[in-house]
Amino acid sequence: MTFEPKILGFLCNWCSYAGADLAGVSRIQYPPNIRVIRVMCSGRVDPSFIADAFIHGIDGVLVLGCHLGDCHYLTGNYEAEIKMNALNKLLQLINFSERMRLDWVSASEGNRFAQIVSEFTNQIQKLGTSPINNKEKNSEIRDNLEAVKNVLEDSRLRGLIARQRELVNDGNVYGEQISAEKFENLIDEVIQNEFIRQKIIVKIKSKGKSVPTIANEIGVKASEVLEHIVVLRSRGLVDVDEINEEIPTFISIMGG
Amino acid sequence: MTKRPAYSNLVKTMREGKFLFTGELEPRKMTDLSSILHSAEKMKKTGKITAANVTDGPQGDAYTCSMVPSYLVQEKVGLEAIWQMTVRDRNRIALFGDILGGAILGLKNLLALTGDHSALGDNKNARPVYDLDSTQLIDLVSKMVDDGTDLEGNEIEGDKIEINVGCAANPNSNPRGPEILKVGRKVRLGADFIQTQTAFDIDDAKDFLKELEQFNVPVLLGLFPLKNYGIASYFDEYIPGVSVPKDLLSALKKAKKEYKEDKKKRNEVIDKINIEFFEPFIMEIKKTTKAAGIHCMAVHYERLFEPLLKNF
Amino acid sequence: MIITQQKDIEEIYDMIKSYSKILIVGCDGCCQPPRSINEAKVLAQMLELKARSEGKELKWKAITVLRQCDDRIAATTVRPFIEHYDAIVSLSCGLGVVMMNKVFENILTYPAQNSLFGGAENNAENYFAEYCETCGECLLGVTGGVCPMAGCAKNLSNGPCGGTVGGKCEVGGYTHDCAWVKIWDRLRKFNRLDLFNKYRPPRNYRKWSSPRFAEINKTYTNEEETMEEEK
Amino acid sequence: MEKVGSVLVIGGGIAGIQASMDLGDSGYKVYLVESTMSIGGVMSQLDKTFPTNDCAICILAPKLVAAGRHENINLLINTTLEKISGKAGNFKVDLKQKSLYLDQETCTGCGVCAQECPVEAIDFFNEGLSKRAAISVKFPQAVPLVFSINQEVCIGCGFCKGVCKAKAIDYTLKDKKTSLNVGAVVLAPGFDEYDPEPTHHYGFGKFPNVVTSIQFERILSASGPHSGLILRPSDGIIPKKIAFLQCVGSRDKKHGAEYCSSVCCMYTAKEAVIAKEHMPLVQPTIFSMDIRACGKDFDKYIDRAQNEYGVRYIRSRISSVKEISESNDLILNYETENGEIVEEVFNLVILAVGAMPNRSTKELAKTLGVELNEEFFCKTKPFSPVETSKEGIYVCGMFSEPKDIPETVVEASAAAGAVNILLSEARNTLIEEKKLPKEIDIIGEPPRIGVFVCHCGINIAGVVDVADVVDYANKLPDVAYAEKNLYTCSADTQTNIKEKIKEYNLNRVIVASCTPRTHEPLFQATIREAGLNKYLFDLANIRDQCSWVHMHEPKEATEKAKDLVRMAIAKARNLIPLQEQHVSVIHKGLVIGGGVAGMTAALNLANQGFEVYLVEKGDKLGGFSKNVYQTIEKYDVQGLITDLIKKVDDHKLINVFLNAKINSIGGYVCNFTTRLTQGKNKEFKEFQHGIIIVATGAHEYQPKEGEFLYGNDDRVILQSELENLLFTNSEKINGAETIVMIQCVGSRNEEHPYCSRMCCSEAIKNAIKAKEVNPNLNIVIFYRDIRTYGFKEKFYNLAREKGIVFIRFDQENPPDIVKKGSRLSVNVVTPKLGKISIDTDFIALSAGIVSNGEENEELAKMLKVPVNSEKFFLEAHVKLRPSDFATDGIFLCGTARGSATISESIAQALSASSRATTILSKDILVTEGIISKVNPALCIGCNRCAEVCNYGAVGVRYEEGKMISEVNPLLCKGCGDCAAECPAEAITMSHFGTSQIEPMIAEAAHVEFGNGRPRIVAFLCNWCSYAGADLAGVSRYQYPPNVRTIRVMCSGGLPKRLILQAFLEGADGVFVGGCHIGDCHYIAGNQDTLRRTRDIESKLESIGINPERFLRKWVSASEGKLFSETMIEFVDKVKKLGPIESEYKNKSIKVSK
Repeated sequence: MTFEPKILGFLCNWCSYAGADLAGVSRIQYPPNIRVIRVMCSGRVDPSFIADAFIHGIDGVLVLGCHLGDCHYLTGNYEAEIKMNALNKLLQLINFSERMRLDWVSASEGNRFAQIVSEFTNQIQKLGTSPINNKEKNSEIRDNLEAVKNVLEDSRLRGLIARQRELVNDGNVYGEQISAEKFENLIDEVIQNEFIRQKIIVKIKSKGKSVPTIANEIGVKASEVLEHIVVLRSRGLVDVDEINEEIPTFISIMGG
Repeated sequence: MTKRPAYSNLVKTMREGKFLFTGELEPRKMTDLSSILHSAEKMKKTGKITAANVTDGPQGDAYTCSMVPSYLVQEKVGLEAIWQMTVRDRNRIALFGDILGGAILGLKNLLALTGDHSALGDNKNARPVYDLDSTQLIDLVSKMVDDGTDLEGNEIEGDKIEINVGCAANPNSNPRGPEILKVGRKVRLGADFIQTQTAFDIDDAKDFLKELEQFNVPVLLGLFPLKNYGIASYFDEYIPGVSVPKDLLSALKKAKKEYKEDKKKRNEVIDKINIEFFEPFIMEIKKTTKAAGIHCMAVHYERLFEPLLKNF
Repeated sequence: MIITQQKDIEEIYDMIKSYSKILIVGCDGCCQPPRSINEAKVLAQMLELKARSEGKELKWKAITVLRQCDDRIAATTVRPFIEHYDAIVSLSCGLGVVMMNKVFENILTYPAQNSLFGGAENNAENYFAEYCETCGECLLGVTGGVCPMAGCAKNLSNGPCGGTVGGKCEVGGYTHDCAWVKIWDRLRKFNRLDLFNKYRPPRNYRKWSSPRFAEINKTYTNEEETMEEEK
Repeated sequence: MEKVGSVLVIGGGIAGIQASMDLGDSGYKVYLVESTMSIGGVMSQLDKTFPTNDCAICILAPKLVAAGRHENINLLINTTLEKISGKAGNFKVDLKQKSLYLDQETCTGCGVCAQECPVEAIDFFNEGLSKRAAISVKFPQAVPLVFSINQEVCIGCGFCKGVCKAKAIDYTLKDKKTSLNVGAVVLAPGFDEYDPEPTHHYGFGKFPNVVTSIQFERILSASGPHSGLILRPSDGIIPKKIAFLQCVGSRDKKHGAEYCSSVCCMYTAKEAVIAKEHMPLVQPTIFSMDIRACGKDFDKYIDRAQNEYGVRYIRSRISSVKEISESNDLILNYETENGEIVEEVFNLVILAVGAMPNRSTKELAKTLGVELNEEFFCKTKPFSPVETSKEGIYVCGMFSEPKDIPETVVEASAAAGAVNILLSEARNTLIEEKKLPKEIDIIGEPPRIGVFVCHCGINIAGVVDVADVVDYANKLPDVAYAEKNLYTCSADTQTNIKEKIKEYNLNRVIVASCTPRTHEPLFQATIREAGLNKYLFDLANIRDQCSWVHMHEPKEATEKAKDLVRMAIAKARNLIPLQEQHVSVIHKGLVIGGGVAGMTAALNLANQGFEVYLVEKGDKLGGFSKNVYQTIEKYDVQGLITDLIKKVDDHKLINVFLNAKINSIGGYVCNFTTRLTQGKNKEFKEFQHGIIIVATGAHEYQPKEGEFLYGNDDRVILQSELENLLFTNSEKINGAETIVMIQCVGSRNEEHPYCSRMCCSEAIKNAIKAKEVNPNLNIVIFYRDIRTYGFKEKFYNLAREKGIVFIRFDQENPPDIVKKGSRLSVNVVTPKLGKISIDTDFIALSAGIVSNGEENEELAKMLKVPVNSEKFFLEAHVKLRPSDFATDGIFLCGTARGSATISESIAQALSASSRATTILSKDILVTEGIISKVNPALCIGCNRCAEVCNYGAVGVRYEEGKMISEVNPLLCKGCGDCAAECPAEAITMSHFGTSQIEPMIAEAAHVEFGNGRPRIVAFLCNWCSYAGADLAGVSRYQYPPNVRTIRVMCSGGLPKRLILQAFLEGADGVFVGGCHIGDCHYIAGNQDTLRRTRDIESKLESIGINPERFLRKWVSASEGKLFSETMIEFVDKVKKLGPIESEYKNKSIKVSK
């Protein structure tokens, strides 16, 4: 029997949700796979919700907000754009980015809504179910998604994302404006590092491993892993497990 | 110092200047003294042994006393005994009583010794007496024999007792100074003869005897023939100040190894080794020193006397 | 000074097990190592902990006395505390314990120390050695200051015996110096070997056997005094 | 022009700190300018220091706190010199302070901002091996403990301002320019390590496993990136085989510089030894040319490294380093001594990088107008080592020449000595005496305690419910007032405390905040300003030893905080006011020894107006260097000596006593009494003085009869005799064709196991002079190591250019000399060239320096100071107090301390006189209040106290038939060891006595809240284990909250009774912490702890207590991790044993309090 993807949709109350209602009122049909959560504004959608959804086996997530400029809260959708952009970067690292899509639907665009939903459902259909759903070998993807979730919950990244617009447009505390592209590099660098660090923590949660073993498990140069281990130790998240012969092993210590 | 008359045959012979030998009998923890008498027989038979010491608790061990075996050796075997007495076990009253007893029994020679400390013996926790020291014992004997009184001057009834008293000297002591002065004291107090502990080094023995000449009292040099390698190594290792010459030691060891099974052959070889070492030794002492003789401590090794002393 | 060594705690505790209130008395006198109020408190604390571990409650008070072996001093210092306590534990040497029992008939004083010997302190090598036997007839004048009674295992007056090797005494496996060899060495240094050679007659052991007494500031009765004049 | 009584010190390293402390203590206002964020310099980055293996931060931190708190020293951090004008005695200087972007006064160093900062920047303190935030403090023990924003990396996101509760951050703060007017300037800018990166020297920067020595130092350090684990940068594995390459950037004209950096041989040996200690499986190998271990006890260190730690030395210089790409291991090929080429693989290579001039010094010199030499170091002359080319500007430390820490500290004090001459008349002019109100007499009053509980932003409040603690404190007896503050240490809270003291007329104050080690002096000063005696104060450490280490148990942490406050209150009830001792100073000095050192010291003191008694045992002044003509730099030594003698004889304030013999020296610092007899008829002299400088010198080694045929062939002469010939009648040399020199005669053997430091340069000086006298002379020098450290290396190269031949021999087969007709033949088996023999006309023996054995011992007994195994005098601390003795008031300089060159002796003499000036410059010497006191009535005269006191401050003595037992307040350091030892409890230790500690024990053992079992009572010594516990807090190492800590000055001051009292009060476990043996701040207090705790351990079993319930452990100030691990293990073990009553037979006994 054909695969029926489970799609999750976050619709902002003022535009996309109203657009969906209009599609209903005008009886425009679209596939039934989508389950909708109404949020007051697309800006409200916390990227870690989406990571959480994927962990629970959702095959595709759709986030719809008002067209830029129409937002009932003026800048909500701009924030959403920044957040989803960061999330997208992370999902690319674990090639999950096609399973998420951000788009704008105004209250009057009933059929645009239906058309987006059916387009997205077919796209996910073609993609097939999320790898997390096949029981045997989903440990790798589970670790990755857990890592993504942790990164998204990390205060450093959230802080930067929250201040990105203000710092790029209005300028920082010294009154200088940070170029968008410089900020983008900073975000990339933070995402890159934090993702590797979370992967390390997840890999050594149960059993202590040595730096070379971690390195080839997560495919990162051993010297880089060591630098990350140093940072994680200074934050009290990782510590030495034991030293046999000349190979020290590290293990994550919960709760710092 | 007045020269006491020679009551004992030993002292008489010494004063005649005849080079003589004395043996040593060690009554152990035993009631049957026949082995002691048997050894005394053997010594008598050689005709070379003038007298034999009878030990009194050697190494501080609790053995049969010296007086009774001495008396039996003199009575039953006719060999004059040198009756040893230590100050370790008896206070001055007991010493006085024993000396009188021994004299009455006809014992003529008494060797006054301090005696090894009870802590070294087989009754370590005994309380040592040491009321007198060996010098003071000689003083007691002198008063008894010469003055006929005890230490406090109380008269002894009956005719005077006739005993010659000797003392010990240690050729291996270093520093040697105190040893010489001590012997001097004992001679001043009336010692008639001196018997030295075992010596193995000929030159050492010779110059010790040289130093004792100043007291012009007969000196018997102590020698200790080695019955087997066991005794030899024990002596070398455990009796401090005494070291058995290396070649003698290795010869005995070789003998023990080669003649492991044949006991008789082994004893012969050992006797030969002993004779080869001690005979020239005695010859040289006799020839080059004023020693009055040799105190040969062949304890339980009496069979050696015959071959060893045959040309003396 | 009297050298003492503390008994094992179990032994001390066994002595006072049956009492519930004890007085612990230190002594500031000659005993070494010092046994004053600090040591008294430490011992008391240990006894209290021991009692507690045996399921009993022990009350104590720690005081110290200038010299427990002096009856007047002991009496005046300790008497005020006696009636509140069932027994006394004394940290002084044997002399103190005997005096306390003598002065306070109706309370028992238990010894916390084993008195070893009258000794002197060699601070550099921090050990104590017995240099005087209180034999009553001092020979130190003729032995160059080395006591043969305390130093020689056989207390010889005209040493050395045959058992000395390399200047060491046979007793104790040739570890301690032979007193007489030391005497000879020291007299030789001041060339007074004449003293070494002198013969010392048998000793008067009455002076060295207890019980011994010495009368101090004797008060003459007038009869004795007249008797003296006639003699 | 009137002189200004203040000094500008540039550079906050150990040199700058020492100079500032000396000047501050001698009555000058000091402005200490530091370009980075905290004083401490390179030394703060070191893990351990040679030759004592002391942990660097353990010995440096107390000095940083003292400098930071010194009332006469102003710290100007992040500041550089812009412009200077005027001349000596009156300079005008313009300074620029780069903005910190926060106000230095209000920032309390709580560190919350660093946790929130999203930026990750390279941490240069850890040499790039770890990251830190944009807003940071340089290192945990930084002084001043102030954060700052690093402009290059900060993105200006504003997070930090958001979380900073002290409202200290202000992004608008601009750079500040200030201008000062000072009397003198002392330069101590330090140095930079040679940077092998630009040229990828030995593959540095390309191969990850090639690191510099300073990076390896951070890897070794317990507070470094890997907290002491030695991990390879490429894969985080412990490198089994590590190679040290010496002379990287030194003694190399192509890379770096021609001179020798003097310190690398020694710090490499230390790093190898410490690496071996941390990880026994590590096998260190050192590739070096010469091993230059020429300081005191350095050779012994190298021998121990080789024999005890198995460090392998290979004498060859590596040309290049190749890498095996997969394993990142490194291939070194080298030529062994006998010419064989060997290739060996190593897992890690460490480059012993040399010392280069600090990059900022080039334009600093330009702005100051100070001349530099061709190596861009500061130009100085041998006889005036601390003077620059400009009058009034002095230099010390690495900036004049590469040198190690003891010499740097000596030069720092010497620079202060030089300033003393210039500005002595302007002394005390700029020092404002703090006007303090009269002390309120509180004797007899019932205690009225004020309690101030601190939030410390969220550091405490984040875990401990501060309000709850305040309510609890309010309800305790004797507490008159309690409140909570956001930051108790901030300036406004100080004024608030003073007001509350007046308002509630408090007579005791308790603050519950962070560690007393850094903040107690601040609060003591505050309550003193409110009229309360400063010792009526105690501090409960509820941050570093409570909130920071129990972050996940807020309930228990709050309960613990309440307990700690209750304990502090229990102590406060028994605190009594203590008066500091005031002693008047006799402004005269005694200098023993009339050599170059003695004369220089005497002149320095006299030129400041202090009368000096100069005592010389010989019949004329001049000392050991009389028979030296020139220094290696060709400066005339004879001229120096005659000039010094003339100055001394003419100076009216110097009384010289020739052929005098000292009979006795009595008294103590500030008034010594010396009795001496002088001349043939033994005239008796006696005089009083305040300080003593020992400069008794040493003498040349006299070879034994026949050693190298000396004495039985007159062609075998000493170097000094050769120098005499060369300079007076050199014709004798003209006839000669060859001269052979033999080094290390009488040095570096069993009898004298040390290097005499100056014989190599003496030999080379004579060789060069001989070549000048007779160019076709051929000269051969047989050496074991050529130790021409510092700039003397240039003369070693010059000698080789002049054709002088250097041949190495080793200790096992020294040269053997045989008479051969009219000439002498020298034959040697050398490791490199095998057996060779050379005929020669003269043999010059380089005899070393030997101490004046018995004379030193005799003088040492009089002064009650120690001598080392070679009978040289032993200084107070080989690293940081090289010119002082442990006993106050007595100082040391010259070859009496150990062999030294003439310029080093001069520097040491100036240093000793500067140290002495810190006492002579005062009329009244004030001593610490915390000392012991003896009640003579209780003393039983057993003198146990004298045996445990390391300072000779207490003891029993007889005077005029009376037994006197007292503590000398001037010498007592307040460790409390005598009070703990006294059998009669006649000695009481003030402030930490039994009457103060005992009530704390009762409260510590009392379990008031919930089931806080097992309860551990811990006694920690203030200097090491308490500091270790604090570091555990700073690094957030968690451990269970069952521990209640009681701080004592020294574990040796803890009597047995208090340990047993803890058990009696119901503690389930007792812990005693102390310093490692040898590290004790009071020299050997922990030896007594060892004895007492062993005695208790042996008796615990018999009194029914499981010995596992007692633990004694040595924890150093840098072992935070070790402290937390020990606590976790101990609490776990005691938990398994169960409550202490569980071991009682009859369970009914409840431990009632």
